[in-house]
Amino acid sequence: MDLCRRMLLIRHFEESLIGLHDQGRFEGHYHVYIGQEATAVPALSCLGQKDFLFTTHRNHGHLLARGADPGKLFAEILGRKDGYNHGKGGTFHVAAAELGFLHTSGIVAGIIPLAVGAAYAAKARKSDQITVCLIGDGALEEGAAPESFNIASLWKLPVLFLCENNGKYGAGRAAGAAQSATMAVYPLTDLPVAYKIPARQIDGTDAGAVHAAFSEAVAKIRQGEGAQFIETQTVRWPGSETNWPAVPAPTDVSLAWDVSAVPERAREWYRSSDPVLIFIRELVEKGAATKTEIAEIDKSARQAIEQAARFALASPFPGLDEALKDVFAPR
Amino acid sequence: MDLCRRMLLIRHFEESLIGLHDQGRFEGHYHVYIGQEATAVPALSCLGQKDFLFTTHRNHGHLLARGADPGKLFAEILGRKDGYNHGKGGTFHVAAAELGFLHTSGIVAGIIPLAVGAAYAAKARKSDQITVCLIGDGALEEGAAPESFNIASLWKLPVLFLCENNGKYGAGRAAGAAQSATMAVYPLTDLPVAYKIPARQIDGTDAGAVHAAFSEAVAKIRQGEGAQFIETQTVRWPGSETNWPAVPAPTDVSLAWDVSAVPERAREWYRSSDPVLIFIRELVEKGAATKTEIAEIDKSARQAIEQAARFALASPFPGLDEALKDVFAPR
Amino acid sequence: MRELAYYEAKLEALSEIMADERVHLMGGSFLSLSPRRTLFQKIVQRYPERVVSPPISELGFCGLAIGAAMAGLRPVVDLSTGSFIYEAWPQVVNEAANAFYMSGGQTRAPVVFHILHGIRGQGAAQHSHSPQAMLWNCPGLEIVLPSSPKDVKGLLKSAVESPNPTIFVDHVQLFEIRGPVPEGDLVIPFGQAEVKRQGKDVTVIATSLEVQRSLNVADQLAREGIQVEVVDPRTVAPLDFATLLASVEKTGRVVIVDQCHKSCGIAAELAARIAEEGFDKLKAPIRRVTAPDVPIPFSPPLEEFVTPTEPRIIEAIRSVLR
Amino acid sequence: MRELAYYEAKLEALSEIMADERVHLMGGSFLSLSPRRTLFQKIVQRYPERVVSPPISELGFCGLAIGAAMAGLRPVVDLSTGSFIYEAWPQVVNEAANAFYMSGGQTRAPVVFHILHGIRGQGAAQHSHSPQAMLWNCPGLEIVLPSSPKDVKGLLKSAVESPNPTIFVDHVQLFEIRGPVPEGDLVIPFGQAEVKRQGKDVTVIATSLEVQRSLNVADQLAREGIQVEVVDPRTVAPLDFATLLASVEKTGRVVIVDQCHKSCGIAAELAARIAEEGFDKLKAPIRRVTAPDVPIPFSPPLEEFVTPTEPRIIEAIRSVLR
Ligand SMILES: Cc1ncc(C[n+]2csc(CCOP(=O)(O)OP(=O)(O)O)c2C)c(N)n1
Ligand SMILES: Cc1ncc(C[n+]2csc(CCOP(=O)(O)OP(=O)(O)O)c2C)c(N)n1
Ligand SMILES: [Mg+2]
Ligand SMILES: [Mg+2]
Repeated sequence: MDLCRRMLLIRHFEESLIGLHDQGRFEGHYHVYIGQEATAVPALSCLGQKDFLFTTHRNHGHLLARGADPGKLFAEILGRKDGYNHGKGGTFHVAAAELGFLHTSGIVAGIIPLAVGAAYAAKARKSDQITVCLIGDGALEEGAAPESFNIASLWKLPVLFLCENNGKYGAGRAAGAAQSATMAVYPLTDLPVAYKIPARQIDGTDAGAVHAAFSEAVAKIRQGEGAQFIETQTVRWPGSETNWPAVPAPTDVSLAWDVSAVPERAREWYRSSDPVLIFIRELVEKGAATKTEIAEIDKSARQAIEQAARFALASPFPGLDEALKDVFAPR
Repeated sequence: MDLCRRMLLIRHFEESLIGLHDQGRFEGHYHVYIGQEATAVPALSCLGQKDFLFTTHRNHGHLLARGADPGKLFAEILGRKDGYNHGKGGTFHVAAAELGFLHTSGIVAGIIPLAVGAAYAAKARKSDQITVCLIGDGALEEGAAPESFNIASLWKLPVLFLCENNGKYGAGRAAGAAQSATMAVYPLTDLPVAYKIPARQIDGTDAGAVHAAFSEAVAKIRQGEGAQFIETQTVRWPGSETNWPAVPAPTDVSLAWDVSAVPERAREWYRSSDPVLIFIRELVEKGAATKTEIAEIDKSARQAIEQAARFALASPFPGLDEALKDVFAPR
Repeated sequence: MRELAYYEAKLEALSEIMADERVHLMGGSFLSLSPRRTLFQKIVQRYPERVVSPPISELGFCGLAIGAAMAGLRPVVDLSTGSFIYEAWPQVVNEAANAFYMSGGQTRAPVVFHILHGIRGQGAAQHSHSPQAMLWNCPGLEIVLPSSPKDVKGLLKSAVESPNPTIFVDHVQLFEIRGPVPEGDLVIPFGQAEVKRQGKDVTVIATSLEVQRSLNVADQLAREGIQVEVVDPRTVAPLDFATLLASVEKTGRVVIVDQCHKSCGIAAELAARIAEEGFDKLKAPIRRVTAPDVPIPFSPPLEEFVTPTEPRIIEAIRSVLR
Repeated sequence: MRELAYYEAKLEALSEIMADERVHLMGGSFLSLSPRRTLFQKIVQRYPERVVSPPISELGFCGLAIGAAMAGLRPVVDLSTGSFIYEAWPQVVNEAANAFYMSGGQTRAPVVFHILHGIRGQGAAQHSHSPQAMLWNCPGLEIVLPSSPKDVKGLLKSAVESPNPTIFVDHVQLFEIRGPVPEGDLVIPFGQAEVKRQGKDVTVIATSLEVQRSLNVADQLAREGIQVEVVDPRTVAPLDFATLLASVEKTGRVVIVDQCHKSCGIAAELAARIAEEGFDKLKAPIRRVTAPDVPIPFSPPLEEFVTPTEPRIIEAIRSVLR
């Protein structure tokens, strides 16, 4: 139930964010997490409070899944004072140390060595903290990935590589290039396996399967078995087909049973690949929740997001002196 | 027979070079090819005249195997005017375009993307040139290697990766660190194979096996099958145990049958792992040459090297104006 | 003369260089991710075999381009955001830049690296870099900074003809600027600065987008009777220092404007060189208007605060006129 | 005060910093590949769990060190040859340098990167780099350049205490130099330049090995009655510009000596800053003595020709005294 609420929170957050962008409330490139909710939410629920996480340009969903305040997240993306980083990081760089998110990089694969390093620190301190490294499939094309796999494997470091393979989307590539046009390793898990890192592929629309795989991997790491790799596979959300996200149809839980409100070209995805709608359908089919209960949850998530957006829009921009602050930490 | 002469030429060149270094004729770090002669000589004999080669800090043997003038090679390493690069490159950077060696890098793995690029150019021009990328086992630890394997595989480029695995030697590593302490991929061929590049491991002291494997790989590439990978394995020469090469016993063909002239601690290598002595022993055992004939070849190789060294020592240093020349090519 | 938008002139150059069979384009963001990017598809369609989309492996594909150049091609590589060239740093600064010299003049590496530098609008710390100063500290690279439709066309064509590795440093905020571009062939040689506007009171040396800002400032100050001379080096390696010095000689006052961080930036080198060779001509201290030594912040007002904007240029000009 | 060789003082600092459990050493060439390297084995033997030998994966292990620093350790990473930091460029300049700022002051990355820079003797083009100027163009990094036994000890200890990513730039040709080093704890704060020798005629600002060369030159010129003041910034980020300026004020003449290539090098920034803020004090043009804008050649006489040697420093001093 909590999983359901978190997934809907992410979905409404991102849809609302697209609205804010279209209204000109912020500029520049950004990336949304729509279509991957059933990875972050169940996966990160397997973690402990003190674990570390490193994420990427597609971080909003990860933060929210871990319990981030959507108001502070919006505020950051809008460049406001009350953002997680006082507006200095923005959409690509939301870091929230209190949630374990130490550093968020917009450089593809930039966090992989860092995550391995945090795992090294935890091991050196003999703590049982683990580190989760949240990357996209494209990150495996960067040399930083194999270099880091090598070290993580050799030194048996407590790091969990979570690779979200969202199909063929990649901002830097020619539109329409298929994934196989840029990666010779297939399946992707062959790469960590070459480095002797145990690796699994999971359907990223199946929250239960994701949860099971992660619980197991986390347990293994805590037992000292060293690095693990999990790939979750999702189908690209049709709203990400152009360079700027655009919502084909605002998500409503009723779409779980009837997608006729969705424009024809996007319908198939909402019918068979939307992890949030799939999850809801299953909850109801299993009898774990009624449609009314789901609608209630949805409503409260939606309201939380509306309130968060208002909070962010009311937050002032940081003072100009902030621009020159925090280049160096004081001794 | 020609193979035998080339191997001996390399051996005498390198031993003579160590002597020049010990006499203070040149300074700075350098790397010799002793113990790997049965890779370069048979392997490069499979190439055509117009093929490209890219090599590393351990290049001397590669150049000589391809027919480089040992006088110009010595002169380069001594920083003289008559060197292949007018003394501006030195031991790490001997390039000889006339032999297909376009660029030689002292940066571990630095040439891998370049070699893939030359192969790209050949393919774009629809020529049947192939490119050989000569690397050490350590180069696979750099991210440049997997990035390049990926592209070479995706684009089916005519490149032959020749990885000389000379055991545990690596200048940058703590003395005594075993290879397995820095590379989780084992066998090494698992890495190119993950990228769908056909790969083989060959005994690098077996000149015949090296030749056979290379002929086959070169033929496949010329037929358009794309990148191939060959690893040749050798045992580390005892003269490379410290940071600076030191000759345990000057090579004499008689060592092929009697190693008592070699100090105890180094004897085993000369008995069972020296590719030059193994090759000689086999030639004689097969009846392909007599001991006398071998001694003649050895003598002539030795003389050629002595003469080459004299040539280099007589060559002047370049004029100081050379220091400021050739930063930019003229239009 | 006909007028073109900057992106049109750039596209024209891109089309024209394709006539040379040796030219291969690698990467597809020459026109950025802006709405203009779709125009690039024309080139892709016309030359599908010579426009390739590499994996997200900058080190690998920049090295590939260098190797291909060594073997006879003329690759033009798009890295899109300037900081992505950091991923390829070892290949660019330690292989491409050294190849001709180390080989004793044997091996040329005529590759072009295209980057979009600078403060682009909410790029934040990681996507707002201007790597050209770091690259200028590395001998062996030619560095080109167009600032007008004419220059982008003529310099891009020149870059492809160069036998040396060349960094083509563009700025996305120039794309919609319009200006005269001669018809037909246009090749602007490297190492020729251009006095973009004559003036006798103060010399403003500016690069890339900051040339446009400086020209605007010159317009504004002209109304007050202050005559600003705007000089654009156009390429910093090679540098046409003579033209810069001649302007300093004329005005005796210098402001240098660029988007690199201040310490060891492009403006530092120009200032140092003028302080060395033009010392006697100076009537006032040299002033630099650059990004300060702080990472570029995301938040729009903070970002503007660290940008070399027109008010900051004006303030600096006034200070050297005092 | 006791005298130590530079390598001894450095080794002492390395031993002392290990008392802090958070310090991990990564890589083993802190004492270079010189014969002194074997002394490092003592540390390895005493703290085998905190001295690690990573694979040849600079990007990976520098990033690892940064991540470990973010998570609470104090890693000190040896990259040995200066140019090997290029392999880790994206991690150093785009992750470590930005972390504290981008996170709005949340995440510190107290990592130390140790490199051996400069012209070391037959390092040729790829192994003679001085990356410190490029790094100074990247805000967020502290940059340390010791030049004496005392400084290497006090600055290394300070580097490990720094909460910021720090580049520790050493030169192998300093290792055998001897000098006084106080017993016991010695921490030299960053941002404190040192006047290494007093003089009234000309200011020589030098870094790293060039400080020693400049001191030798000062000795020689003293015999002719020329009093050279030698100022060593010791750290360029942060920079103690006040001490530099005070010296310029005193002498009115400045020569700047360092091993970076000229364009956009350390000397460029120092010259530019003096030309901006110390203009009125200058009696002569500023002169720079640096490596010229050419890759470093292998051949010994050519290499010497491009090195900032004592004769070149003397020549520059004479030229500003004219
Ligand atoms: C080093 C680097 N190169 C290129 C880019 C441009 N870029 C931003 S997102 C992206 C695609 C990344 O794909 P993937 O890792 O699969 O993540 P996804 O966006 O699919 O979640 C690219 C190429 C970048 N940010 N960093
Ligand atoms: C990027 C980089 N890192 C480190 C070094 C230092 N180094 C020189 S040779 C070498 C070992 C290379 O091992 P391998 O590739 O197996 O070659 P081998 O010397 O065994 O032939 C190292 C680490 C370097 N030259 N370049
Ligand atoms: Mg993806
Ligand atoms: Mg090896």
